[in-house]
Amino acid sequence: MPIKVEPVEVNIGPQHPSTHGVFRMVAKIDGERIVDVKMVVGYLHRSMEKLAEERTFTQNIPFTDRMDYLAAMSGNLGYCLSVEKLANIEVPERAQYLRVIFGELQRVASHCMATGAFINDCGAWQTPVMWCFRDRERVLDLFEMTCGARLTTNYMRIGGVAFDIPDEFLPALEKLVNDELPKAFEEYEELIVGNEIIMMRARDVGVVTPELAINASLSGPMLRSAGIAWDIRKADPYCVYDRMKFDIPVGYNGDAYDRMTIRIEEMKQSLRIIRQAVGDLPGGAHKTDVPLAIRPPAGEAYSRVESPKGELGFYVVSDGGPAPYRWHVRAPSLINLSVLREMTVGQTIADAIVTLGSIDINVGEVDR
Amino acid sequence: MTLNALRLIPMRSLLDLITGYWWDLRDFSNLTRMIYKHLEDWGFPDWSIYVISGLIGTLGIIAFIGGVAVINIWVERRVVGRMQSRLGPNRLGPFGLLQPVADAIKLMQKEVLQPASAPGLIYTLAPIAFTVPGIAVFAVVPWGRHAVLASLDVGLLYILGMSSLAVLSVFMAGYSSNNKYSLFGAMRVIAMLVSYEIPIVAGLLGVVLFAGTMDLQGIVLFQEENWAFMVMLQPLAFLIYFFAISAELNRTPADIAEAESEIVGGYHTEYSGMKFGLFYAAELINAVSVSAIIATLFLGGWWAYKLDELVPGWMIFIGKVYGVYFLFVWTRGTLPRFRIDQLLAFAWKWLTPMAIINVVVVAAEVLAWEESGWSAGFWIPVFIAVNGALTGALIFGFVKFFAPKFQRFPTRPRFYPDIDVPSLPAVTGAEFMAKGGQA
Amino acid sequence: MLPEIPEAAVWAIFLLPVASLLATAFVTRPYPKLSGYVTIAAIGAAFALSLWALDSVIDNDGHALGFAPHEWLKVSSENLYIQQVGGPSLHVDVGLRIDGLSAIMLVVVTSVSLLVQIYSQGYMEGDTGYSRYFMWMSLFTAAMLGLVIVDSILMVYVFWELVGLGSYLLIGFWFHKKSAGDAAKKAFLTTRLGDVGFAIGILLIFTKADTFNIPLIQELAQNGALSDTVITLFALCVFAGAAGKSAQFPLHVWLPDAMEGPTPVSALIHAATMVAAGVYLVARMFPVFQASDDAMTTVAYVGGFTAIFAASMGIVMTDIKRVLAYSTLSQLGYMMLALGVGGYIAAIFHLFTHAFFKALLFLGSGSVNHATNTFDMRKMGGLRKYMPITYATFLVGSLSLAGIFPFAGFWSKDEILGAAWTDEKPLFFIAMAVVFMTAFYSFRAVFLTFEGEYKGGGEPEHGAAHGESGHGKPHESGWVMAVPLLILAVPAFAAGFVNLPFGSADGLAHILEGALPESSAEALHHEEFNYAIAISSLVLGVAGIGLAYAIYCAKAVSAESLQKIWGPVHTLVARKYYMDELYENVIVRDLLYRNACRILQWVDTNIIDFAVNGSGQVSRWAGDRLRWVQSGSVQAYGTVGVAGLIVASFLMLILIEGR
Amino acid sequence: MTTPLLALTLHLEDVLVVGAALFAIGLYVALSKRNAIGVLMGVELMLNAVNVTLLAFSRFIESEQPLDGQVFAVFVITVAAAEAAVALALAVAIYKHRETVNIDEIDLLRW
Amino acid sequence: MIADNGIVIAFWLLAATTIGCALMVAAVRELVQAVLFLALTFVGAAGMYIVLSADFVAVVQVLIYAGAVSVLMTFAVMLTPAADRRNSETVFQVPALILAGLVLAIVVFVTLDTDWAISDRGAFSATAASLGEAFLKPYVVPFEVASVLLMVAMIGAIVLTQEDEVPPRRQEGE
Repeated sequence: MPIKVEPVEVNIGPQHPSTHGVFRMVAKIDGERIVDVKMVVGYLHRSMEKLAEERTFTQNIPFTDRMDYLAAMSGNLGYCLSVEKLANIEVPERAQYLRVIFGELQRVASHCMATGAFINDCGAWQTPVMWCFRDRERVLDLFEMTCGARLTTNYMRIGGVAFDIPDEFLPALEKLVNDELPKAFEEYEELIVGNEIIMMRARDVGVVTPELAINASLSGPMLRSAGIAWDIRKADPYCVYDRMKFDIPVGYNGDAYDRMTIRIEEMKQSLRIIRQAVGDLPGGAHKTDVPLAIRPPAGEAYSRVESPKGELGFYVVSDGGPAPYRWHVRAPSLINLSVLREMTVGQTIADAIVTLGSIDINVGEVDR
Repeated sequence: MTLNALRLIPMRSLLDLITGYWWDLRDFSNLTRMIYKHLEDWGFPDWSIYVISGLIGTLGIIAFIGGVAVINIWVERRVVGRMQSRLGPNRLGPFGLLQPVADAIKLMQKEVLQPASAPGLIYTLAPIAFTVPGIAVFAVVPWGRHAVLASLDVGLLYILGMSSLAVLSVFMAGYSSNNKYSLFGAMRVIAMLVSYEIPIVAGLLGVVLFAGTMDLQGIVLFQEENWAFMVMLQPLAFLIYFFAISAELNRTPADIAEAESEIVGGYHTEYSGMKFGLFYAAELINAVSVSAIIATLFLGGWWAYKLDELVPGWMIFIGKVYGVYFLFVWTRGTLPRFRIDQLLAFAWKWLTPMAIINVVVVAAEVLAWEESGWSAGFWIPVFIAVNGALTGALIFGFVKFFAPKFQRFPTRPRFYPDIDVPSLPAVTGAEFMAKGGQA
Repeated sequence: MLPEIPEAAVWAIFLLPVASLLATAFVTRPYPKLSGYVTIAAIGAAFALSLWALDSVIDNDGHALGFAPHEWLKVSSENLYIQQVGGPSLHVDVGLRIDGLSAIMLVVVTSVSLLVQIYSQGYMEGDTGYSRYFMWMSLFTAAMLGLVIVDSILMVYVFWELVGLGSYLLIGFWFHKKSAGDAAKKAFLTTRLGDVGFAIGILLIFTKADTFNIPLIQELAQNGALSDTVITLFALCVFAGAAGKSAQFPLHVWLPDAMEGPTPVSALIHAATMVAAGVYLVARMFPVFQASDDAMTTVAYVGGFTAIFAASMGIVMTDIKRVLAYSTLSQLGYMMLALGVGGYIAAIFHLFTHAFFKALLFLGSGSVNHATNTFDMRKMGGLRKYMPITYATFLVGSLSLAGIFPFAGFWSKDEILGAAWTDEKPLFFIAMAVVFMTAFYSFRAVFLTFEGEYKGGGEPEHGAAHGESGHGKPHESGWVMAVPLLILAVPAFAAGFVNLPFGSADGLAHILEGALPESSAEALHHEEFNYAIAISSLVLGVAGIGLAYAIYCAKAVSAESLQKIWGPVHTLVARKYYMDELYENVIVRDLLYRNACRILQWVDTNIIDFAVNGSGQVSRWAGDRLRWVQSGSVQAYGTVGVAGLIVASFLMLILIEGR
Repeated sequence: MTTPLLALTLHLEDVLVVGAALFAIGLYVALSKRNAIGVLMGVELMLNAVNVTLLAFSRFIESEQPLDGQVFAVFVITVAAAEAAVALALAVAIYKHRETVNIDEIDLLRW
Repeated sequence: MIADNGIVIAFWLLAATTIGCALMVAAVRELVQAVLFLALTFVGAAGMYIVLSADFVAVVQVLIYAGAVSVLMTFAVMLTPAADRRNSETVFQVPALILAGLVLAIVVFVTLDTDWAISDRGAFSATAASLGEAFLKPYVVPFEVASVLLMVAMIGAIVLTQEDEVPPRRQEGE
C-alpha cells in the first residue's frame, strides 16, 4: 500500500535557472515524481504578429531576429522566402549560396547552444556550456564580420542578403569549418556520447513515440529522434539545398539522448553543406533590386525552412499594401513544447528538466 | 653545478640554529611549549593553561580556515575558469586575488532576508550549524609530528560524527526556509545521508584495520613507519571515500541538494546576505576539511618520504590538502549531476558491496600479516599489488557485469541520405532494428 | 578375579537397555528381527556386567561399593534470610548402591530377562508388534535395573513408576483384546493404590529425615534418630507400595488377570522383576522394618495370609497360567512372611531361587501354549510324549516349587520355615500348610498337562503370533524356546546350593548381610539347619504330590466327586473368594457409585458448579466493567505503569527506612 | 601552594541528578505527546538519561571493571538505534493504513 | 569526584544545554523543531559523556543519535505528510507532569540518600582500545547478538515500510 500523499504543486519557472527563458511549468509532484504538468506560456509575448501588420514587409525582418534570437538567420531566411514567394522575386545565385552558408552556420551556433545548455541542465557546473559557447562565439564572430551584428543579425533581405561577404570571411570560414569546429565536435561527442552520467540521465528520458511525434506535428530533432526521417531541406528544398549532398541523422528511441546526438550529427552535416557551398560559391550580385517599400500583389504565401528547432513556417497575406495584411508564424519551439506533458508525467523533476533542455525551446519564439 | 653549489650552504646547521626555538616554523609545538612554560611561571592553574592553550590552537585553526575560505573562493573560480577556457577573476588585485574580499564585502552589505513564516531560530542557526562541524573536524587532524590539537583516541569516529552533523543542519536550513525547493533539497540530503553513511564508514574501516588505530596521528605514523601512503594500500577505500564524501559534501556530481538546474538552490534558496555567505563559505570549508581528512588518511598527512625533514610538516600537509581539493574542483568542473535514485543506487549497489569486500580482504591481509610474523618490507609491496589488482578487477567487474545497459540502442543516429516525401511515417526505430540495422 | 567394577560400567547396566529402547524405537522399528537382536545384545551385555558387579561385591564382602552420589537437582534459596531461618531446600542426588542385595537382584533380573527375551524370539515370532514388544521389554528391564541400582528412595520411586508403566504396556500388549486392555488397566490402577502409600511414605520420611538416601534412612532408623511412630508409619507406607507391586493380599487381584499378556511377559513380570520389586523394596528397607515390631508383624501376617489364600485358589484353577500366577502370589506371600519374621536372607534366597524356577515354569507353560494354543489344562494332557524337553524342564521347575530335596526350592523354603519357627509359631503352621498345597497344585498342573491323553488343544487365536500349529499334533517348540528352558532348568535345580545351610559362611548369606548396616546385620537370626522341619516339609511336599498323582494321574479319587463334596467351598475358591466381585460390586459400584457419588454429585452441582458459574459470572461482570481500563492508549498504560512503579518505590523506601 | 581562586568539584550525585532530570523530561514527553514520533523522542531522551547515569557510575564508582558501564552504554545506544528504526518504520506503516500517527487515535490494543 | 574547575564548568554548561534543549523538545510547538532540539540534546549529552571520560561513547552518541536517529525521525515526520505536525499533548499531560515530577523526586532522594562507594580512580586514559577488548572478549556474545539485532531491525524496518507493489518507473522502450 503506497503512502497517500497530497501532490505538491511546484512552479518550475518563470523564474528558474533551467527554463530557458520565462517559461512556466506547474508540476504536480508526488515525492520526486511528477504527476501532472501544466504549461504556462506568454510571459514574453510581444504581440509580434500584430505589430507586423503595421509595418512594411522590410521592416518586419528584425522581428524575425527577435523571435528565435539564437537562430536569427533562419528566421530571416524563412520570412524573406515567403515574401519572395508572394512577390515572385528571383534571388541571385550568390545570395542563395550565401543564405545556405549562413543558415547552416546559424544551425551550428544554435545547436552548440542547445548542447551546452542541455548538459548544464543535466547538472554540469557550467564547463560544457562554456565550451559550447566558445564555439558558438567563433560562428558569431563570422556573423559580426559580415553584418556587424552577432545575435540579431537582420542579414537576409527580400531578394538577397544585406551585404556581400568581406574578403577575410572565406579564409576564416574555412579555418573554422575544416579545423576548429570538427575538433570541437569531437569534444562534444566525448561529452555526450561517451559520458556515462549523461547516458544515465538522458537515456529513456522524455521519450516521444513516432505516433505522438506525428500526431503532435513535431519537427526538427524532436521528430527525427523518434525515428522519422523528415527534413524540410530534403522534403521541400529551398535555396540551393537540392544541390547539396547531406544526410539526415535519425534516432531510434525518441529520448533526450537521441535528440542530443542528432544535434551533434546535424552540426557535422552542416559543416559538410558549408564546405560544398563554399566550393560552389558563384560570383555576381548578392541582391536583386527590390523596392524598400515593396508592395506584393494581393494574395497569400506560406514558406517553410528547416530551422535548428524544426520546421519554421511563415504565412504572409498581402492585400497589395506596403504592410502584410496577416502575418503568422509557425514556431517550432511552441509546437515541440506541446508534448512536454506526455514526455514528463511519471518522471522525476530532474528528468523533467533534462527533457525540457533536450526539446531546445526558445521562449522568444514560443511567445513571439 | 647548481646542486653542488647549493650543497655549500650549511642547510643542516641553519636548521639546527632555529630548531627548538619558538619561531621554528617546522613545528608549532615549540610555540605551544613556550606558552605553557610562561603560563606556568605566571602561576596560572592547570585548567586555565589547558583552556588557554586549547583556545590558542582553536584560534589558529579558525584563522587558517578563515583564510582558506577566502582563498578557496579565488582558487575555485580560477581553476574552474581555466577549465572552462576563460580567465576567472582577474581584475581586483594581483591575479584577482582580492575578488573574494570584494565578494565578502558585497555579501555583508546585502540585506538579510528572512521568509516571514520561517521559524527564526532554526533559520538563523542552520548556516552556523553547517559551518561548525567543518571547522571542528580540524581539531583532530595532525599538522605535524607534534602539532595536533586533540590527539583523540577515536579521531576517525569523531570525524564521522561531525560529518553526519553537517547534513542535519542542511535539513534545518531546508525545512525552516518554508520553500518547496528548499524542502526538496532537505529531503534529498536526508535520503542521501542515510545511504552514504554506510559506504563511508565501511570504506574507512579498511584504513582503520590496517593502521590498527582510529587516531589520525596514529594513522599518519603508520604510513610513515611502513613507508607507504595509505592510498597505495587502500586504493579502493580511497575511491569509495572520495565518491561518497563528495556526495555528502553536496558537490557535483552529487550536488542534488542544491541542484541549481532542478530545484534552484535547494536548501539555501531563501538565504541571502551573510547567511548565504556562511553557507557558501561552509561549503568550501567542508571541502577543505574533507580534503584534509583524505590527505591525512590516504596521503600521509604531514609525512612525505623524508621530505618532512626539510620542509615543515604543515606545509606538506597544506600542499596535500590543496592537491585533494584540486581533485574536488576538477570533478565539480567537469561532471554532470546524477539523479537522486541513481545516486542512491550507486551507494547501495556499488559502494557498499565494494566497501564490504574491501573490509573482508583487508581483514584477511592484516591477519596474514600478524600471524605470519614476516616483516612489513615483504607484506607492504604484496598488499599494494594485491589491493591495486583487486581494485582494478572490482571496478572492471562491476562495470562489466552490473552496469545498466545503456547500449540497448546505438549511441549514434542512423543516416538517411534521402527521404521519401509521401511516405509517413518512415521506418521507426524498432522496425529498423528488426530489419538488422541497415538504412 | 576381576578388578572392581567402575561406576560407568554399572551405569551401563542400566543404560544398555535404555539404549536398546531408543535404538528400537527410532532405528530398528521397521526391522523386527534386528530389534530383537539389539535388545538381546544389550541385555546380554548388561548381564555380563551384572556378573562383574556381583563379582566385585563378593570381593567387597557384600558391602556397598564406594560410588559417590551425583547432584541431580538442587532447589535451595539463595536468600540469606530464608537460609537463616532454615527454609526448605531440596537436594536430590543420583547415586549408585551396589551391594550384595542389589548385585544379586541385578544378576537375577538380567539373567531371567536375557533368557526370556531369547525365548520371546521364538514365542513372538511373526507378531505384528514384534519391535514394539522388544521396545517395551527394554523399557521394562531398564526400569527394573534402575530400580535396583539407585540409592535414593526418590529415584526408586521414579523407577517404581516406570516399572508400573512397563507392566502396563506389556500386559496390554495385545491391546486389541479387551481382556488384555482391562487387565492392563487393572494392574496399573491396583498397583497405583499401593504407590500412593509409597509416595506418602517418601514425603513423610523426607520431611522428617531431610534426605532421600536409602543408607542414610536405614542408619537413622537404626540409631533411633526417628521416632517409632514415624518409622512404623513409614514402614507401613513402604509396605503398601510393596504390597501393590508384589500383589499382597488386598491388592493381589491384578496379578492373575495380568496373565493376559504374552507368556514371556508373565515370566518376566511375575518371576523376577515386577513382583520381586516389592520384596526387594521391603528387603532394601529391612533395617527400617527391624526398628518397628508392629510393621514386621503386619508384613509377616499379610504375607502368610496371602500365601495360604493364594495357594487355595491355585488348587482349583484350570488355566495353567493362572495356577502359576496364584503360585507366584503364594510364593511372594511366603517371601513377605519370611521378611516379616526377620528372615531377611531366607526371603532373598527364596526370591533368588523362585525367580529361576518360576520363570522356567512360565516359559514352559508358554511352550505348552505354543503347542496347543490354549492355557486350559482340561484341553491338554499327554504332552509328555510330544514335548519331552518341555516336560522335563517343567518337571524340574515343579519339583523345585514343591520344595523337593535337593531342588532349589527346597533349600530356600526350608530357611523360611526355620525362620518362621523361631519367630512366629502360628505362621509356621500356615507355612507348612502352604507347602502341602503348593506341592499339590503344582503337580496337579504337571499331571493334567503332561499325563494322560491329549485332549485336542484350543482354537488358534486370530492375531496371535502362534497360530500355525493348528489342530495337528502338538510338537516340541523350536530351539530358540527350548534352549532357554534348558538353561533355566539348571539354576532351578541348582540355585539352592549357593546358600546351603551347613558349613560355609561365605555364601549368599554373607554378601546379603554385607548389604545391611552393622547393627541391622547383627540382629538377624542365625539358626541352625533344623532337620525336623526339613524332613517334615519334605514329607508334606511328597504327600501333596502323591495326592495329586492319586487324583489326576492314577485317578484313584475322582476330581469331580471331590468337587461335588467340596461344592460350596470349591465354588468359593474357584470364584477367587469373590474378591473381584467384592471390589467391583460392593466397593466400587455400591459404595462409591451409589452413595459416595451421590453426595459428590450434590456437592458438585450445588457448591462447585455454583462457584464455577458464579466466578464466571463475576468475571464477566468485572470484565465488562474493567475492559474500559484497556483503552488501547499506550500512554494510558504507560501512565498507570509508572504510577505503579512510583507506588512501589515509595513502599520500598518506606520499608527500607522503617527497618 | 596558595589556595586556588576557584575550586569547583563535581560529584556523582550531581551527574545523577542531571540524569534524573533528563529522564523525567523524557518520561513527560513520552507520556504526554500526541504524535507517535514525539513519544519516541521521549523514549530516546530516557535512554540518554540512562546512559548518562551508566557513564557516571562507570566514572565514579569503585569497581573491578569500571569500563563495564561504558560497554553497557554502547549496547544501550545500539539497541536504541534498532528500536528507533523499527519504531519509526512502525509509525510509517501505521500511517499508511490509518493516515494518522496520533497515539490517542491508534488504539489497536483496545479490548 | 572531579575537582578540575574547567571540567566542572564545562559539565554544568553542557548539562544546562542538554536539559534546556530537552525542555524545548517538550515545549516547542512544532514536531520538526522538536526533532532538531532533540539532536541538540544528543550533542549536549555527548559533551557530558566526554566530561565523564567516555570519549568513545560520546563519539558513538554523536554518530548514531545525532547523525542517524534524528535523521530517521525527520524522515519519519516527512514520510507522514498528512499527519499532525503539531507537537501537541494528549489528555495525559497533567498526569504525566505529576508522574515525571514524582520520578524526579524519588530518584533525587535516592541519589542523595545513598552512600555511594566512590573510587578515586581518576579519569580513564584511553577507552576505545579497552572497550574494543571488552567487546571482543567478555562481551562478545552480547556484541554479536546486538549486531544480529541491528540486522533484524534493519530488515524489519524495510519490510514494515515496504510498499506492496513497486509502481512501474516509466514505460520502457523496445
